[in-house]
Amino acid sequence: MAFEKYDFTPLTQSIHQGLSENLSPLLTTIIEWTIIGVLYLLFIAVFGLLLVYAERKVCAFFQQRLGPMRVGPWGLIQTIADFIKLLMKELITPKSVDKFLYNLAPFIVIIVPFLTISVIPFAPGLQALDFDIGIFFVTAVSSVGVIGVLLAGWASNNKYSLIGGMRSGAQIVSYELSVGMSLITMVIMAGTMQVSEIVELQRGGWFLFKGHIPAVIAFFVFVVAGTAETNRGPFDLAEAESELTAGFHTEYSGIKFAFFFLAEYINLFIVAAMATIVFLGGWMPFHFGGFESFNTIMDYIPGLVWFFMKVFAIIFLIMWFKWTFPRLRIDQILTLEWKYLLPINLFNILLMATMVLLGWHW
Amino acid sequence: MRSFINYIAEIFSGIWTLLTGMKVTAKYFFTPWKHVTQQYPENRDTLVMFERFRGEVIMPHNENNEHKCTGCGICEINCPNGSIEIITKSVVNEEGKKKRIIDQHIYHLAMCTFCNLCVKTCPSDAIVMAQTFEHAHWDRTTMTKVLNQPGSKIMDGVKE
Amino acid sequence: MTNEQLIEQLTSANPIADVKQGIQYPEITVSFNTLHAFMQNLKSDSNLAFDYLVCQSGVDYPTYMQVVYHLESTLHKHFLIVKVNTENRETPALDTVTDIWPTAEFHEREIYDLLGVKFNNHPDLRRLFLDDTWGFPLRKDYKDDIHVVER
Amino acid sequence: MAEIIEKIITTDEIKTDEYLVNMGPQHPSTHGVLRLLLKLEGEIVHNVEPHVGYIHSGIEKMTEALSYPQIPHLTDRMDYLSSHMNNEAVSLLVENALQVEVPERVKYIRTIFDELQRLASHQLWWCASGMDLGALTAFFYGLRDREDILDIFEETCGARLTLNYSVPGGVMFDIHPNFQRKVKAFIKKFRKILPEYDKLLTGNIIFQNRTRGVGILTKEDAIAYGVTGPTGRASGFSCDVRKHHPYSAYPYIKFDEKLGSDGDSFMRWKLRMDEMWESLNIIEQLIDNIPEGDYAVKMKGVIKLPEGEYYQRVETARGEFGVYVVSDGKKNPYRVKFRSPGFSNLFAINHIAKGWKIADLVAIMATFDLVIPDIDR
Repeated sequence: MAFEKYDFTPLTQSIHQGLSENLSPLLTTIIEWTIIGVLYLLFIAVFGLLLVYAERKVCAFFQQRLGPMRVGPWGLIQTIADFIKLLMKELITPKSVDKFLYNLAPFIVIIVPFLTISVIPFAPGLQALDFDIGIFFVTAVSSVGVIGVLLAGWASNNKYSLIGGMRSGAQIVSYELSVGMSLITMVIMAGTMQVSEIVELQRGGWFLFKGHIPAVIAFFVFVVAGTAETNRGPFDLAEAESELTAGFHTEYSGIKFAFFFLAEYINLFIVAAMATIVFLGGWMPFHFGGFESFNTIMDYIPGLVWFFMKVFAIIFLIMWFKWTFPRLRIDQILTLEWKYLLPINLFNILLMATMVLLGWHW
Repeated sequence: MRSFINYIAEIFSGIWTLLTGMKVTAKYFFTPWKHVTQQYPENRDTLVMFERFRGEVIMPHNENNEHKCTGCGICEINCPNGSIEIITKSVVNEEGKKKRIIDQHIYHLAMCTFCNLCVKTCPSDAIVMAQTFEHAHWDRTTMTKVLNQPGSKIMDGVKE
Repeated sequence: MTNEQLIEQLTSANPIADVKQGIQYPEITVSFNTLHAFMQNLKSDSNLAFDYLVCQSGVDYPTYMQVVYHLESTLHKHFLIVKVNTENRETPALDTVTDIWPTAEFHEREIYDLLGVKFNNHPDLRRLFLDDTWGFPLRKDYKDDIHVVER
Repeated sequence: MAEIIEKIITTDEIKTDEYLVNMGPQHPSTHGVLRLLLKLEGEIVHNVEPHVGYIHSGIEKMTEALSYPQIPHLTDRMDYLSSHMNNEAVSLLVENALQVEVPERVKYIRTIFDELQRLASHQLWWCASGMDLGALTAFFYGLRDREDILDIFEETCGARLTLNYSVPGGVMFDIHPNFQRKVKAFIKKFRKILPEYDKLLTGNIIFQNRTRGVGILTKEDAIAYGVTGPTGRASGFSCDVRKHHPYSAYPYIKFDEKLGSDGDSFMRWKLRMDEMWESLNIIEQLIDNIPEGDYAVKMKGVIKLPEGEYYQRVETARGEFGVYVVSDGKKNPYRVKFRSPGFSNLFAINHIAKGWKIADLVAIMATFDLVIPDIDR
């Protein structure tokens, strides 16, 4: 197929071969790790800034404003300027905080996106880790972030932070369940947990269309639960500014605050990327059965572009939620999870299992 | 069974109310030409204030550097905040009579609440409200202004 | 109830009180030691039924403090002004009406704060706006050299 | 919901320590410098103690040194969202005390301004309480539409917020030639936008869950605490001064006093939305019929009120506003007391917020529509 020529496997393999021919295996591994680490670091920094800019513009357009316009053309350099400002700010450590935990929390929070991002295939061959339990790994690792949030809330020695941290804990622990279950629904359909396999299986059609009703329900649940898990509106209770001023990161300043901020946006990317991979076929182009010429044209668009187009579509959807809905109350959030999403999910797993068993999907 | 149907209906009606809300925001998102933002310092040239806008008290002078202020002090009495001070001086006119005229009409912009009472009560319409509104200053002393220009004198024919 | 009927009823019930038709509304001046019982009656008497305390203000006069109650009946829609003078100006004190109209709690705190009128039996008589060391600014003899500039 | 919370509070085994949290003086949802000292158990509010006075400006004391025409401009700064109604209260008081009959034109203009101001205030309330509940986009839509009213104000009286338009004896200026056309255009436009407000928030299921049944104020409590305005009317307390003690042009027009029954946050919300429709109706009845005539009667240079006590009540956007003036016959009043609606309304919050969560307290605060300088004066 045409899009195979956008495969990154030859590139990565030639780098690996070139390195291992000249260097010892240990050194090769170290250099490869370093390259990957630096690349991901850069990606997270740049993409985080891009997302912040996108959020500000999207939010502004929803609100009939223009958003940042002053720094650079259309305010493009605004987020970079903000980032420099955050870097230069004084790191204030309040007197009565638990120093060790207070300083540890932002690192735990920022580590999570680094871990999860490693299994995400951006394009054919562009994936750091290809586990056979990739999906499982993502769900397992992403719940580590809540520890950071709880630590930040506890160690800040601030009542608002504590309430924010506790809210966030209750919320994320609940919604982990829905995220996991909706992914399991799709794993039942795919029959594998390996991320690259799941993408490969969608060559003939995205799972959202292949799995029809249960897949659509699972997609809906995943997006809702994913929004909740990233602590974004309407589920932004942990930092509900009209109630708790800034919630768990009230006492943080400078780059430590930036870590929380960046982690939130990268988590947003990861949720969108997971939705893309599991439901919308990852880097697979959009194919419409029977329209061969249309499909060929679609194939000429590189996989990387497809992947980011889908990711941005989902990010836009999540931003749309945030800038439309009022915030839920903490008990309502838990009610939504335990009384609505969880039963729907359980029913949906049954439905999907029946469907797979009877071969009702395409 | 009925409660189950209610449960399902509740979910769908709930989602429907959410979608109507999203439709409203989407309508504005996809009509970016309807934005209401004015980019202020850039649009200075086109920005026109309404003619009654109360920005600052000024004393208009004509081309001969003449104003209409008689120095009666009614604006000073009527000002609720003490932002106007009238300093008068005595001069001897041609007929040899002593006459009190305005020396300095001092206006403390920083204390003014733009209530318009001075302009409204001025018997000779000597002071008016200007439409300027960029009153930010680095130094508070620059906000104390003398409204009558140096060397100005009273217009002919203004009733005293 | 019309104003005349109201005045008539109040006069017959309180012969010693000074009832008259004021400039706008009927007015009654009661003695400070009968205040609480009088107010209680105003609310509980079904013909009067003054259940809504619109406004409570304190006024500083040269020899006494006066507290003015603007009362309305949501049932009969009649309006009454009740005035009560304190015994003296140095240690002004009155009975509270908080138990009759809960809203009075904060109006009384405000009067205490700004005029220094003490209200007996008030559940929580603290200063409302100002701190404890401040004087009573609405008194006519209040002097503040720092914050008040006389012209 | 409330029963469950009640049960949780009264059950001993899950009782934890109470702790105090300062909400304010700098807090996004107190809309100014109001400080609420909350006694919380977990998220549940046990006691709300309002601490006011952070923006006390001593207006009552200042008025004792001012003449009557100078007082209205200070009342602008109390409830700055109902500044015209506050001006009008003082103007009406002086006119009634001097038995001055103002021209019909003045009455019409004042009433139209009252209702425009009420609309502007309710728009700001709508968007700010949307923001309190987490819907930030609502904030910008409300401000966008409020801008039209402020432009109309600015064109006629030269100010947007602190109007100082109504003065004893009439109004400061005659209406601008564009006034009627612009008001009619605004009404036409706003009639289309109001349903959008409902779509965005009122019908929204999250919003309904946040407000329905939250913070119920009964009619008896509303009367006892003197809670007036839309907040009181949502509880069924018929307290509309425009209806019961009509002033200016209100006797000439037909309008409904909207009354609620539930007294919960949603009812307070709904009532204000209904009031906006009603305000549009009132303006439509008046805008084409403004009689010709003077915009002010000539008052004496120095206004002296006859000795005595005067009380004037008007309906602002927040409730009943009263001015009590004791005059000793001089040009300055002897004592002025402003009965501000926010002051009485605020102190009912403790009564109804007990047992609800912090998020509900924010919803209650939002639907009470407090303006802090109005409370502190």
